[in-house]
Amino acid sequence: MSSIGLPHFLIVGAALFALGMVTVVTRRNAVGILMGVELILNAANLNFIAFNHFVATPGSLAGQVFSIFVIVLAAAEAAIALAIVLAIYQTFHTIDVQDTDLLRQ
Amino acid sequence: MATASNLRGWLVRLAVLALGLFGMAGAAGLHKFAHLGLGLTLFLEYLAITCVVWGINGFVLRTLPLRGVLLLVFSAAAFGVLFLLAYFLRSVMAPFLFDAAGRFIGLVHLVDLAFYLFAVMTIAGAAGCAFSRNIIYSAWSLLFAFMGVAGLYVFLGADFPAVAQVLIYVGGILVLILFAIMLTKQIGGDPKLTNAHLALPMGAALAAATVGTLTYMAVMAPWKIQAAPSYEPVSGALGVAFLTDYLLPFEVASVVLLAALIGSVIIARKEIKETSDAVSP
Amino acid sequence: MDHPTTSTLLTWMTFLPLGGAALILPLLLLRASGAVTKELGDQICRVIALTASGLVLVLGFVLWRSFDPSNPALQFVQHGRWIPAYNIEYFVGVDGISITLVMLTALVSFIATIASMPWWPGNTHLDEHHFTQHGVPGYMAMLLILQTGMIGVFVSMDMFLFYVFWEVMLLPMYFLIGIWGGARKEYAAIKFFLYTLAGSVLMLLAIIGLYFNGPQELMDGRLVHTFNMIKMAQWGRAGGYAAAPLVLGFQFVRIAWIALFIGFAVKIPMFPFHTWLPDAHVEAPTPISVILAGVLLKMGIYGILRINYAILPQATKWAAAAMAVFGTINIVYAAFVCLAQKDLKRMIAYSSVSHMGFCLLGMSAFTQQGIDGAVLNLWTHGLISPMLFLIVGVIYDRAHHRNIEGFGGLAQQVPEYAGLLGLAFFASLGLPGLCGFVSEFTVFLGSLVQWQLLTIISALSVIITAAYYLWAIQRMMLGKLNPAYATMPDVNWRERLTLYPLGALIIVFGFYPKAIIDLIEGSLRNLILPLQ
Amino acid sequence: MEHELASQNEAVARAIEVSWLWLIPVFPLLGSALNAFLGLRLQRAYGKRVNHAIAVGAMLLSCMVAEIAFWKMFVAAPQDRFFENHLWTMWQSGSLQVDLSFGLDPLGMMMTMIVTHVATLIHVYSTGYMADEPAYWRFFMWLNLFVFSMLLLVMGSNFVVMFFGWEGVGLCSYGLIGFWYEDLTKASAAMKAFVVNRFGDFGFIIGLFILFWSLSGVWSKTNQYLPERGLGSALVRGTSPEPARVSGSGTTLGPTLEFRELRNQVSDESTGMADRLKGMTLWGFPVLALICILFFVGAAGKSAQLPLYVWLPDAMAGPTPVSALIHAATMVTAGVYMVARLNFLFALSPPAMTVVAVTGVLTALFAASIGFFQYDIKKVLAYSTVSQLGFMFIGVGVGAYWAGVFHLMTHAFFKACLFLGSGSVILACHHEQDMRKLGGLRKYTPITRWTYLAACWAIAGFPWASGFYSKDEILWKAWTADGLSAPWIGPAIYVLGAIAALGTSFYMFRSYYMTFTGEYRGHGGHEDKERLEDPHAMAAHSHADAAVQAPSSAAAVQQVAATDVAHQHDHSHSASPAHDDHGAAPAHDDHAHDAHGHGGEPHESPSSMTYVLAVLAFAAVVAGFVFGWPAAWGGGHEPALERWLAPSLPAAEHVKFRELGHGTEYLFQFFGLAIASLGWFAARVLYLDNQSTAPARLKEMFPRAWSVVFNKYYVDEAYQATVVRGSLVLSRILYWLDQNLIDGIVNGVGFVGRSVAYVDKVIDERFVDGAVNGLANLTWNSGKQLRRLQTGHIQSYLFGALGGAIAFVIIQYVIR
Repeated sequence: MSSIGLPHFLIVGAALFALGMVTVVTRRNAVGILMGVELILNAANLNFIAFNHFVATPGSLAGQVFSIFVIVLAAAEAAIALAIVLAIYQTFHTIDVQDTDLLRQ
Repeated sequence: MATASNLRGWLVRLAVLALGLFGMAGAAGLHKFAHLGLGLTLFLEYLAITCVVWGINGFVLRTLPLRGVLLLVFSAAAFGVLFLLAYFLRSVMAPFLFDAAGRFIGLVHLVDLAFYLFAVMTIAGAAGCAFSRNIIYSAWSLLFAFMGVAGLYVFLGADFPAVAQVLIYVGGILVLILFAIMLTKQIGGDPKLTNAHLALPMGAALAAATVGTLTYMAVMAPWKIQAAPSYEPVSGALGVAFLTDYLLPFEVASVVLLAALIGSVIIARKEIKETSDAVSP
Repeated sequence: MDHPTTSTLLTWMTFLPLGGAALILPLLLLRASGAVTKELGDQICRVIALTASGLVLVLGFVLWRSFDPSNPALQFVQHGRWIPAYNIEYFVGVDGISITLVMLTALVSFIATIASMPWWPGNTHLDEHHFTQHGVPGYMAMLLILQTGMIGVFVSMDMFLFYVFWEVMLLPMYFLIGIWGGARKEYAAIKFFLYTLAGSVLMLLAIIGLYFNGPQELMDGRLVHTFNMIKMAQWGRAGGYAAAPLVLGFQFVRIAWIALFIGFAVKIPMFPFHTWLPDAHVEAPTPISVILAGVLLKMGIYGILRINYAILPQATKWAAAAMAVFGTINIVYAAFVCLAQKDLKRMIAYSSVSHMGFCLLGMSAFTQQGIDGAVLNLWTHGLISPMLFLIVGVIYDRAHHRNIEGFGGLAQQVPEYAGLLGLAFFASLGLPGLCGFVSEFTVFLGSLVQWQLLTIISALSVIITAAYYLWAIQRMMLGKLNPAYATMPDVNWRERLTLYPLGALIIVFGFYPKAIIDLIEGSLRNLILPLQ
Repeated sequence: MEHELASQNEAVARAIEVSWLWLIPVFPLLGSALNAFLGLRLQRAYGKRVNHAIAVGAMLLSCMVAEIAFWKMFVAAPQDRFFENHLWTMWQSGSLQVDLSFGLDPLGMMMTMIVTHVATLIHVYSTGYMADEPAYWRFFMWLNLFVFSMLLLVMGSNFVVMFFGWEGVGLCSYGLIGFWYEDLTKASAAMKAFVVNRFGDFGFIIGLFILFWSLSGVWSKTNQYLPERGLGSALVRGTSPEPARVSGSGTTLGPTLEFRELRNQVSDESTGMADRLKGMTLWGFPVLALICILFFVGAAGKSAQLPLYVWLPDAMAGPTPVSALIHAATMVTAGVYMVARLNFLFALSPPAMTVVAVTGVLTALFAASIGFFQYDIKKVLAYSTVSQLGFMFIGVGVGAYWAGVFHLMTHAFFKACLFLGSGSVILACHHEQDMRKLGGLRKYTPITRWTYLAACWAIAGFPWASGFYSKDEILWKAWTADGLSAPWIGPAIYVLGAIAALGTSFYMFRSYYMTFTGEYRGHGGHEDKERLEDPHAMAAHSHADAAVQAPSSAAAVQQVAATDVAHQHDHSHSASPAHDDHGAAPAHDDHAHDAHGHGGEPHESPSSMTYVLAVLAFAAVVAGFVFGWPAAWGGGHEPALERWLAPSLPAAEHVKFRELGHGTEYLFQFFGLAIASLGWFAARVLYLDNQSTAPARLKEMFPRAWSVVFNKYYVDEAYQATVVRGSLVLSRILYWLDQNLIDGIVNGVGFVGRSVAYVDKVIDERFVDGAVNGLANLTWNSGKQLRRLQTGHIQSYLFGALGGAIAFVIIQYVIR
């Protein structure tokens, strides 16, 4: 019997989440931020599936279903976000989020 | 630079080097099988090592003026060191080493090893994505992160999500991202420009805090682990589930996808138009 | 303890430099207000410093002449209440152990002050390269405060006062190295400071321990402990400290002895604690090196004699062998290290380490000759090493580097300088007829009885000493003249004023060291009497 | 019985205070001081004659005083021949009392006479030899200072004054060997001499200390020192006892450094000091043997015995008068003098005597064998000096003290004559020292030739010349010696010594024939071939060239004619033609060197040198039978010198010699003659007129052996590889440790301290100051902070949000 249990996966997920968060918070590049988001989503997925595997009652697939949905939404989000990035790039001729702070005025 | 003379020199050195190596092995063999006397063996070894030192001296440690007495002394020292080392390894360290290796191998399951492999791959990929100075590298390390996660899915008996992960993330999103990077033509260039950071230390601190906290929770929380996790393939069951219990979300998701499709196309078109009439006048 | 005469001489010697420093402060105000130009202010500061240390030198001469060698007890004693709450006194006096060091301090400080003057008879303009072009008032003030601290350490007979002066002397030194020093001055100053501070912290602990385990006396109706070193010494000789409670399971006397010894060993400096010295010397400006080598190193030995020997004789006996071994290590190790030096000043610094080892070795034998030689070595080394460092300063002012290999053949370009350098080097390698030999001879003679092997090993080091000094001479002075220095000027008058007196004294005390030994012998005999 | 009484009388020496002895050394000191401080100015102002006037004048004065002292001693009765002159007590520490005082006894008197007179002669000689030396004043300054130190050495009435001189002569020889210091090889030769001598001084000092303490106490089995009642004080060790013990003969016992008091304590049986010392052991050795051997180490350093002889041959780098004065006549004999001076100690310890004698004979043989094949004439003489010193040590070692001292005296004469002769030759041939480029000087330099021949005659030991008497006396005493630790050692020493004597005679006449007979081979290109086949000749030659160019480059510094000095520099590495225009160069004031101007012809030296040569040659011939007429040759009493020295050598009575008849002595003297003639004959056959090809053939026959001997058995190389390199490497290692290990630890500690301080500072600023200022600035700051939060960057908002969340979680669940 393998000694790998739930905590291991949760820890991996936590690491993924944290790194993604770092990416989101500290990148100045919009695409970079997008990558961070993807990482975070992956972390979430991992947790879903892990819990589904270890905790949920046998036979229930809720976690995996959720992970599928997340993947789908992630795809959509990626498509939109990248389109937006391109638009931003067209208007500001940069994708550095520091320089695109219209929200301040 | 390899004129004939020092070419010959090298060849001689090489020959002597080989001779020395053979000599070492041969002396050891003689001692083991032909029961050569220990003293004689050591002497032969010393000679052999002298040859080796002289040979090596031609290639690596050129700075030492190893010749004459100095050579003998030096190789004697080397011999002594090697001898001590060998003795140490054989009679002192060896039992511990073997024992430790045995225990270690006994401890590790192959499965766990694979798990750790994937986990490391994932986290390393994520870290690369987070901290790389060049966004291209970030993208590529993202790939590793995705693959690793897919691998982990497999461990959790989730075959379909694993496949979906590979197809959609790696095949779709990552490609998209790369496209975006290229389109915003910030490839290569000055890494600082392509992928600068902002308050990285604070971010890292935050991440550390997060990891700490979550790990703490993960370890400390009293999860109600169920008895026997199942490893059957789940694709079929998933399909059934989508069409029965989760039908509504399934439809909504498809609508969302459609909207996203249209939206992105529109944004893209607008952008194209802008550039075009930016060019036209 | 009888106090034959009460006299204010020592107080004058101690605080006269401080007064000079105090005179400099209003001058700063004047200068700030623009009433006095910078140049004039600097000149006034220099004159003040010269006058103050000159007066101290005169007083030192008076002290020497009016000191009674036949009386081993304290002389020129002055008592005053300072902090009655803890029975801390202002209590100064000199005996045979400290008289020579007080004189030495006066002499060396005066010479150092001369050496820090950018002008001298025979040149009309200030030399621009001199290091005291900036911050002259600060420099002079620091120099004077340092002098006060040094003399205070030697004359104070109250342990608290002793410690205060010890620390007072520390700070100016730190600034003098850290501000007016060379390239790595901050590093050197920090190192010096940390080392000495660490040492003096241990010392403070030990002193407090000695205070609370020490004798008590009735003062205005209550029993109080005392910091009076004389009373503590009597108490210690009577074995009073043996009754003290154990510290961490060790005898108190041994712990206290070790703590004090480390505190002083840093100053000597003794083998494991010596590495601050080369850096400090290399970075310090010449006059500071002169004071550092001439006086500060002597305080370690002085403290050991004054406190460890006098107050903790039993522990001293217990630790004699260790002292001898460390002394030998100092001598031989530092001599060998000298052989490897490229930087002239660093070499001389290490040679100081080596020579202070003689003191340790001689002291640890508990023979009359050994301890006489040790204290005499303080004096002779106090004459020789300042001369050596002045010599280095001369060459550094001209060549702006100290790399021994960088010279060559200077003897024909600067013969007078070569002669003086030869004198100093040969004095330091113990040539008979120069005072270095006398102390070495006496130390070895005294220590051979107790430590035959160690003495022989140490005596072998005289060969190494000769080797590195002569090798340095050969590389610097002999051979073909290095064309880079074909126009090097010879010794100028300021340097003559500093070098010739030292050279003359070195020769004089080479042939008549009796003048010193007679002063110290009585007190030292009483000091080692309980150690037999 | 009456013999016993006599020894009693002699054993206790009473001193007579002679208040003017200090004048003897003080004149050279004054001369040296004058030349040191004013020399350069005087030389510039009034020319060189002022300098040598000062120096030679000082020497003449001190000679005069010495002669007066000698006369005073000569007329005094034997037991009154102990003069002392106590100047002042240098220092006194406990039982150690060091006086600056001079003492003269017959031995010291003899040495003083030799030193002053030979030195005066050599001063005169130097005025000619060094005439074209720019740093003339410096030369005479050093020379005078040397005489002063040497007089301290021989006249010192205690060990310390002797040691002052001992190191002083070392210093002066350092300054004089390195006199032409522009040449680094010479400078390093000087350094070598000083450092090697330091080994000897180390032995001297340690032996002195052990002796000092042994006089006042005993060493226990565990090497603990126990003061003895009445000798040392147990109260404070090293202080003098309250009631000092006094022997029956009125001698005060106890620690002393004075030779005379020591001699009285030891050689007077009634004191029992000798038996005390004999009984003592330290580290299991008999203390006496230890002391004497340590003293002998000092002597071996100064007198260039095995294994410390290496410095002497290199010392030939100095000017030739220096080699004659310091490295032949006076300084190198100091060791012999010391052993003779301490005869009463050495006589008590057969092992020590054996060590001395055996070392002496081995050195004699060794050095002679090296002397065979040297080509540099000064090197030949140097090795011959080492060998002769070996003979002296045989003498003092076997107990024939007077014989050793006698050989010292005769050697001073003939070796000084030889060196000065070689100097004259070198000058004649324009600083050529390689004997293969000399030769045929017979007709050019007759006076030098005859004096050199006479000196060779003396050193080889032909009858009527001094060497015969001294050397044969020594060997005869060695044969009959009975005081050594084994009876067979004496004869063995005799045999080896005889071989060494044969060698002496051979190489001396070899040098004579190579130098003075045949044709002058000075210039002409053919010697280049020789150089190629023999690198050492090259070395020797460049050596000689360096000797030429050194003074001229000094001239370059001091004088204006820099241009053609530089011109000499170009040439001076090529063969002798360069030396001609060197001679002609106006950079030298030709005081005695007009002969230099003519072409390559050798020329006789100026009269100031030839007269000196003549005087010394005369002394070398007659000194022998004047002072050492053997008792066996009739006359009815033992030799004059032996009688003269008797009061100084109380141990002479106690050393036993086997009684052999006069016949045997005649036989051995004949042996000596035969040996000398054999050596002479061999040299004549091989080297007369440089005709014979035998030497070359021999060389080819045994090339390896020849090169080993020619290269001096590679002793220098061995020392270089082991001692010098070893200590250098060790020093590097230690310095590395110092910098990296110890300092590393220190820096680590310092770093920790600094970081702690930093944390401290942060805490201070954040909390302490914060508390102070906080209240005041709270509202204002909070407003500002809040406004700053409004950045408009989603990321910072996100950051805040996530941070808040984490903080919340932590507070809620983790800390709880």
